[in-house]
Amino acid sequence: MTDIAAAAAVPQISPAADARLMLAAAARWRWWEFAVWIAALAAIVVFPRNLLLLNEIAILALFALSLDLILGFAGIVSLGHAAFFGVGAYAAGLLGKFGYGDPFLGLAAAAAVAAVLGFATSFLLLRGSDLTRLMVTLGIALMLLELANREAWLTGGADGLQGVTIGPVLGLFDFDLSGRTAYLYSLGVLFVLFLLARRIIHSPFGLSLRAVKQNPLRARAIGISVAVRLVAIYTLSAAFAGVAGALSAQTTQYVSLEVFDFIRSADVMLVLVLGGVGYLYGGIFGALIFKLMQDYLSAITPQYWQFWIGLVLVILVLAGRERIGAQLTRLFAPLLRWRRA
Amino acid sequence: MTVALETRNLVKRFGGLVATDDVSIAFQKGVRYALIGPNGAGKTTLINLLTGVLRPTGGAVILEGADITGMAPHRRVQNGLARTFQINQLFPEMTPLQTVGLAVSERQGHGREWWRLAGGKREVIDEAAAILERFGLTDVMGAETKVLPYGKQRLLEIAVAIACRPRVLLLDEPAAGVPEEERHEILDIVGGLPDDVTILLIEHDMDLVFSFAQRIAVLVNGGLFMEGAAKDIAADPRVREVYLGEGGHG
Amino acid sequence: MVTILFDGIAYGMLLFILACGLSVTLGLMNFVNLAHGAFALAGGYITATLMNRAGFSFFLCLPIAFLFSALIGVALERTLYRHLYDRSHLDQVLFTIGIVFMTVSAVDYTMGSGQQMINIPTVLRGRIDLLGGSIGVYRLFIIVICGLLTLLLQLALVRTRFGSRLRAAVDDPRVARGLGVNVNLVFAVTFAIGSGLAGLGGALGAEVLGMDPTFPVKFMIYFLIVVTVGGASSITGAFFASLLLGIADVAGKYYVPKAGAFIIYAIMVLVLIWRPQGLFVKGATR
Amino acid sequence: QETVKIGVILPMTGPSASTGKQAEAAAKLWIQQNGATVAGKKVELIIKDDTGAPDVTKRLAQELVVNDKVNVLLGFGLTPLALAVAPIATQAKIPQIVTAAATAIITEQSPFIVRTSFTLPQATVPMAQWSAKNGIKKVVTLVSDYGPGIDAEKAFKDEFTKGGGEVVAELRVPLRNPDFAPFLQRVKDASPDAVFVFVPSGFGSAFMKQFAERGLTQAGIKLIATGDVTDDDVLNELGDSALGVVNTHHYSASHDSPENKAFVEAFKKANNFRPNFMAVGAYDGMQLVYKALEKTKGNADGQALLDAMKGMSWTSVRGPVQIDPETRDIIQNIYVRKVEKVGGELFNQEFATIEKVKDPVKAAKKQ
Amino acid sequence: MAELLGLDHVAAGYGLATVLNDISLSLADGRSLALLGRNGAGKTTLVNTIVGVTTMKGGAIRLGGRDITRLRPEQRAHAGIGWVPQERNIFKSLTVEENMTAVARPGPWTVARVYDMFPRLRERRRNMGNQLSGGEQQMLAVGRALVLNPRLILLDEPTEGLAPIIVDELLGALKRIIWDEGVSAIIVEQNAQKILSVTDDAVILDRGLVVYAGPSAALAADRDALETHFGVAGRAGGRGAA
Ligand SMILES: Nc1ncnc2c1ncn2[C@@H]1O[C@H](COP(=O)(O)OP(=O)(O)OP(=O)(O)O)[C@@H](O)[C@H]1O
Ligand SMILES: Nc1ncnc2c1ncn2[C@@H]1O[C@H](COP(=O)(O)OP(=O)(O)OP(=O)(O)O)[C@@H](O)[C@H]1O
Ligand SMILES: [Mg+2]
Ligand SMILES: [Mg+2]
Repeated sequence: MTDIAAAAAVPQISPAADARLMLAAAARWRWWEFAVWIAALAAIVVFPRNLLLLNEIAILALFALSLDLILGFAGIVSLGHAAFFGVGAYAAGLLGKFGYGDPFLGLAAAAAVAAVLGFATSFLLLRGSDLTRLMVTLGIALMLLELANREAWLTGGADGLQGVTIGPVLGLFDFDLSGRTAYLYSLGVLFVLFLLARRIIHSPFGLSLRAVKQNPLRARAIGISVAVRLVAIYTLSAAFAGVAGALSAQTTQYVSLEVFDFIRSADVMLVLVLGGVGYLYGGIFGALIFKLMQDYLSAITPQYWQFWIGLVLVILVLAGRERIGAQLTRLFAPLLRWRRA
Repeated sequence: MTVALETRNLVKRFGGLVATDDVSIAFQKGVRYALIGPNGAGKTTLINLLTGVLRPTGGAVILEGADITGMAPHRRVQNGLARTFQINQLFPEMTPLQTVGLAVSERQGHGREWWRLAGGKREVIDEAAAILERFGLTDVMGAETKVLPYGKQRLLEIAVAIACRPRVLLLDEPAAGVPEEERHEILDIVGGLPDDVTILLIEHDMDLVFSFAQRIAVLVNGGLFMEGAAKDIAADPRVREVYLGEGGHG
Repeated sequence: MVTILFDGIAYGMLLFILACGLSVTLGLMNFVNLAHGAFALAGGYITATLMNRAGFSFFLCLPIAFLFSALIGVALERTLYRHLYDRSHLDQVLFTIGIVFMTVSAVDYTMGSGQQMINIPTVLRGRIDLLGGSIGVYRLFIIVICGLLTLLLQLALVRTRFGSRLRAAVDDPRVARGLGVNVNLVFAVTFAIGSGLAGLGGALGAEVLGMDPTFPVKFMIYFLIVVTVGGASSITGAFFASLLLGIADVAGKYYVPKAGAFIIYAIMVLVLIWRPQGLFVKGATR
Repeated sequence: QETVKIGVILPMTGPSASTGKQAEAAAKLWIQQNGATVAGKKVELIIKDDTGAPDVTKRLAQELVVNDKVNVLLGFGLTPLALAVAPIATQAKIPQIVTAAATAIITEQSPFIVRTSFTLPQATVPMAQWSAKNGIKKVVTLVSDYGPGIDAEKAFKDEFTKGGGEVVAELRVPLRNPDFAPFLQRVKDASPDAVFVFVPSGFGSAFMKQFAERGLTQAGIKLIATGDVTDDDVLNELGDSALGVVNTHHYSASHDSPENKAFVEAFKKANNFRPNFMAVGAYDGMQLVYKALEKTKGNADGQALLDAMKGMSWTSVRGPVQIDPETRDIIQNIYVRKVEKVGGELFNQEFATIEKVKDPVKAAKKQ
Repeated sequence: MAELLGLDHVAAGYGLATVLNDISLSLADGRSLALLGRNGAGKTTLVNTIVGVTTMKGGAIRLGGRDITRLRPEQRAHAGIGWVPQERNIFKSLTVEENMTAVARPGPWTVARVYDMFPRLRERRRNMGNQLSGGEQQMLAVGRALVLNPRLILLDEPTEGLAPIIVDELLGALKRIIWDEGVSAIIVEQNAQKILSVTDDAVILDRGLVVYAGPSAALAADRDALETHFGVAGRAGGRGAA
C-alpha cells in the first residue's frame, strides 16, 4: 500500500511467517563478517612484523566491544571504563606474579573480579543524566588509580607490577618476543567473546536493552525492569573489559598504574565512536583505524602526531560520521549487488 | 460486580499545588470509563499515579484487591495494568514487529533469556503478528517506527499497551492528532477488547467520549467532581459549566 | 585553621574561574566542550607572552586574555562549533578532543613544551594577616575577582532576558528562531563569554597551577568535576561546588595527607549519588 | 658496510615530553659531532615515542628487537618505562641503556641494563651530608609520592639522621596534584630549619612559586633539594624565587670544564634551548655505545657490548665518570650548587664537589 | 484592502522530497484564513514555510508589500509574524512567564493580558515548561505568540487537546483579536466545522496543492465540497506524500 510496505520485500505468505523471517534476518551472518575474521587470521602471515601491534589492536578492540555493550546497546556513557580494564589487568598480573601463571585462569579471575566491581558500582549509575554517569564512572576509576598508587606493596605503585610470569597457552604455546602467540591468543579470546556478545544482542534480552536505551519510560510500561537489565549488562560489560585488561597484562607481562588512567577510558570511547557505536564491529574497526593511524603518524613525527589525530577527528566529525559511512556503503554497493546476483 | 482498580484518598502535591486532591474512586471490572475534566485538572497525573510513574504524596492504589501503591511501574504492568501516553512513547529505532514482539515476550517471561535468538519462540511471534494485524500495522511491521506516519505511530502506541494483555487499560488522549475519520476506528479496536477488560479513557473529544464510555468520571482541580453513567454526566449543568461549555453535547 | 580555610577558598575560586566558562558552554548551551582548557591555555599564553616579551602589565593582560580567548572562541564558533550544536554529545566529545589534541601539539610546536612563567606584580605578592590567619595577597585577589564575576554572570546570564533567550535557543533552536530569537547571535555571544572566561582563568591560574601545552588535558577533569557537582545549568552551583571542593581538597590534604588525592573524587561521587543532577539544580522534572 | 642500530625510546608527548625532547636533541647532536660511523660500522638511530605509557614502551622495544634487529636500546624517560623493557633486554640479550629514569632498583631488573643518568639516592645522600654539616638540624622532607620520591625520602632520612639531624615530618605529595598549598602550610607549621624537596622537573616551577608565595623563606626555612627541582631546562622560568636554593646533582649547564662549554654551545646552536641533565644522560649514553664499539672493534653482539661497557670510564661533560662493573650504574661526581644569576640567566653554580659517588643503595646492600 | 501576506508559486519540502508544489495565496490586512486539509496534506509545512523554518524550493513570499523570501526566521518574526507551532514546543527549561517574556515585543498584548485570557497560566506562572499539562502547554503556545504582537498570527491546530469550554473561549478570543485589533490570522484545523465560523476565508490543501479557496461562509454551506475533501470520498484515495 505505501512505499514503506514495499521496503519490507518479503513475499506475503502469512503475517506470522513474515514476522519470523524478518526477525531471523537481523541475526543472520553477512558475508563481510566472515571476511573480517578471516582477514584477522590471515594477518599472521601477511604482517608477521606487526604482530605486537595487532595484539594491541585485538585487546583494544575487545575493550571497545565491552564499552559498546553498555554505550551502544544500553545507552550508558562511561568515562571510567578503565576501572574494569585495570582491575582485570592487576588480577591477572598478580596471579602471574604469585605463581599462578596459567593464562585461562588469569582470564577467569580477571572477569570475575571485574564483574564483581561492575555489579557493585552499577547501582550508582541507575539515576542521573549522561553527564552524571560520565563523572561517576570517571570518579570511580580515578579512585582506583589512587588506591593502586597508595597500596604499592601489592601493586608496585607508580613503578608498576614487576615479575609477572605467564605460563604457555594451553601449556603448549609460549609467549614469544615476536608476539605471534600473543596475537593468536588475544584474537581467539576476542572472537569467542564477540560471538557471545553477538548472541546476546540478538536475544530477547538484547532487544529489551535496546528498548531501555531508546525509551526507558515505555520500557517500564511494558513490564521491563530497567534497573535489573542495566545492572546485568553493566556487569557483563565490566567482565569483558576485565578480560581485555587481563589479556594486556598477560601478553606484556607487566601492569602499571596507567591501566586506570583517564586517558585510557577516553581513548576507548574515542575508538568506539570512531568505529561506530552500537553495531559490535565498531570497536574492532575503531581500534584498527586508531592504532594504525597512531602507529603510522607517530613513526613520521614522534612529537606531533597527536596534532594529526586531532585533525582527523575534527574533520571526521565535521564531515559527518554517518555520511562517511553512507558513502562507503555506496562504494561497496556494486559489490553487494554482485554477490546477490 | 468486582472492583478492578481503586484509589483511596489519593493525593499528589507538586510544591504548593495539589494536582490530585483526595481522590477515591473504584473502577468496576469490565466497564468502559472516560475521565474528563478541564485542562490541568490532574487527569494525566492520576494516570501517572496509577501506573507508578509518579509516587503519591498520600493515599493508596489498589489493583484487584492488592495494594500496589509502592510497587515499581514494571511490576504493575506484569500484574495487568497497562497504559498509553498522551505523547507517544515508542522505540524510534525499532520496528513495530520488534516493539510488539518485545512486549509479548516480556509478558510471557522470556525477557531475560540471553542465549536464544529473538524471534525463535513461535507463540511470541504468532501473538505479535495477530496484534499487528488487528491494528492494520502488518504492512509496516518491518519499518523503523520513527519513519511511520503519525497515525500509525498512534496505533502502535495502543497496540503495545494491548500486547501487555492488560486487565486494566489506561488510555491518555489516544486520539490526539489523529484525523477525524480515523478516531472512531481506533476506539472501535479498543472497544473490541474482551469484556472483562476495564478501560479508562482520557479524551477531550466529546463525540468520542460519549460514543465509547459507559460511565464517566469528572476531575476538577485535582478532585473527583462527580462520577456516573455517561448520559447523566452529559446532562449535568454543573459539568457543562466547568467543562463542556455552551457548544457542549448531550 | 583560618589559613587553611582561606587557601581552600582561594583554590576553589581558581577552580571556579577556570570552570565557570565551561558551565556556561556546557551548562547553559548544553555543548560538551572538552576543549575548554584550550581557551584557558590561550589566555595563559597570551598573558605570558605579552608580559615577558612586550613588558605589558599583568593587570592590562587580564582583560586582554579575556578578549583574546573570546575572539578565538567566536572565530571557532562561527566556523566550526556551530555545526555541532545539533549533533550528539558523543560527536561533540570527539570533535572537542580533536581540538584539544591539535592545540596541545600546535602550542608545543610553536611555543615549546616548557612551563610559561608569569611574574605577578609586586603589589600582589606577599601575605597579609586577616582574621588570625595569613593569606597570600594574590589568593585574596583571586577570591575578590571570582566573587564579582559570579554576581555578574548570575545577573547577566540567568536573570536577564538574554538568559531566557539563551535557554530558549538551547531548548529548541528552530522554534526560538521562528519566535524572533536571533539564535546565532545568542550562541556566538555566549560562546565568546565562555571562552573569554576560560582565558581569564588561564591568565589568573598560570601563577598557581602553571601553564604548559598539556594544561587542557591535565585540568579537564577538574573542570568537569566542578560543573557536574554544581549542577550543570547554574553558575552559582558551580561557584559553591568550587568552594566545597577547594576547601575539602585543601583541608583534606592538610589534615589527612594520606587520603589526599581521594577526597575530591570521593566528594564528587558521593554528591552525584545523593543528587544526580548536581547540588544546585532547580526544579524537579517529571 | 654493516650498520649498528640503536633503538631510542622516549616520551615525546604527554607530561614528560620535555625529557624526550632533551634526550633526542642530545643523541642527534652526538651523531652530528662524531659522525655516523664508528669502528667501521655505520650507526643508525631509530627514534620512537612511547607517550610515557609503559605498555607502549614495551611493545616498541619488542618491535625494535624483533623487526629492526637493533643492537642497543636507549632512552627510557621514567622508571616504569625502563622497568617494562627490562625482561626484553634480558630475553634478547642486548644492552638497555637507561639515560633518564633514576629509581635505584632499575639496574637490578636485568643484567643487561646500564645506566648513564644517575640514581636519586646518589644525588640525595650528598645533600643530606652537606646539610648535616652546615648547621641544619631539623628538616621536613617533601617528595612526590612515587618510586623515585620515596627513594629520595628514605635516602635523605637515613643519611641525615646518621649525621645527627632530625627529620620532623615526611610529606608525600600525590603526583597528580595541582596545589602544594596544604603541604607547604604543614611545612610552615612544623617550622624546621630546612625543607628537603624532590619533585619531578615539570613540577618544580609550581612548587617554587608557592614556596615563595607562602613566605617560607621569610620564616627562615631554607629550601634544599635535588637538582631535579632546579632543572636547567626550567630554571630560568622559575624566576627570582629560585635564587639561593641549595641543591645537589650531577650536572649543571654551567659546569666549568672545556668539554661542557663546547657541548652547551653546540647544543644551544642546534636547538633553541639549553641542555639539562636529561640531555647529558642521552649524550653520554651515545658516547658509551661508541666507546664500547671501539673497544670491541665493531663487534655489535649484545654480550660483547655489555662486557665492554662494564667498567668503561671517560670524561663526560659533567666531569669524570665510570660505569660500575658490578652494578652497571654510573659512578660520578655529585656537586653541591646554589642558584645564582649569571649574565641575566639563572644557573646552578657549583661550589662543592663530592667525588666518585656510587649508588648508595646498592653500596649499602653489599655490606 | 491592502495585502498583508502574499505567496507566489511557493514550493517547499524536506531534503529531496517536495511537499508543497505551487502555492499562491493572498491575505489582506485584518482578514483571517482557515487552512484545512487532511493529515499530511502539507498544512504544517505551509505554515512553517511562511515562518521560515522549512527549506523553500521556489517562489516568493511578501509581507506588507516587502519581499521576505530571503529573511531568516527571526527577521520575519520581527517583521510581524507570530507562530503557534503544531507540537507547541514550549521551552522546557523556562518558566511559563519566561516563555513569554523571552520573546515578547512591545504592543497591546502583554503577559498580563494573556493571563487574563488564560487564568490557568497565571496560577502556573512559575512552573517550568515541562511541568505543564498538555492543555496548559497549548494555552502557553498561543499566549507566547500573542505577546510577539504580530501583524499576522499563524496558529497550527491551536485547539488540539483543549477542553471544550476552553476551545470556545479561545475561538471567541481569536475572533475578537482579528476583528477588533486588525491582526490577520491563518488557522490550521482538522475539523472544518469548528473553525469556519471564525474565519473570513478558507483554503483546502491536498497533496501540496490548493484545491479550494473561497469565503468561509460559502464553504460551510457547500456540503459537496466538504464531502469531497473531508468526507468518505476523500478516504478512498488513501493518504500519501506528494
Ligand atoms: N512536575 C510538575 N511540577 C509541578 N506541577 C506539575 C507537574 N506536573 C504537572 N503539574 C501540574 O499539575 C496539574 C495537573 O496536570 P495534568 O497533566 O495531570 O493535567 P491534565 O488533567 O492531564 O490536563 P490536560 O487535559 O491539559 O492534559 C497541572 O496544573 C500542571 O501544571
Ligand atoms: N520533517 C519532515 N521530514 C520529511 N517529511 C516530512 C517532515 N515533516 C512532514 N513531512 C511530510 O510532509 C508531508 C506534509 O506534512 P505536514 O506536516 O505539512 O502535513 P499536515 O497537513 O500539517 O498534517 P497533519 O494534519 O498531520 O498535521 C507529509 O507527507 C509528511 O510525511
Ligand atoms: Mg493530560
Ligand atoms: Mg500539521
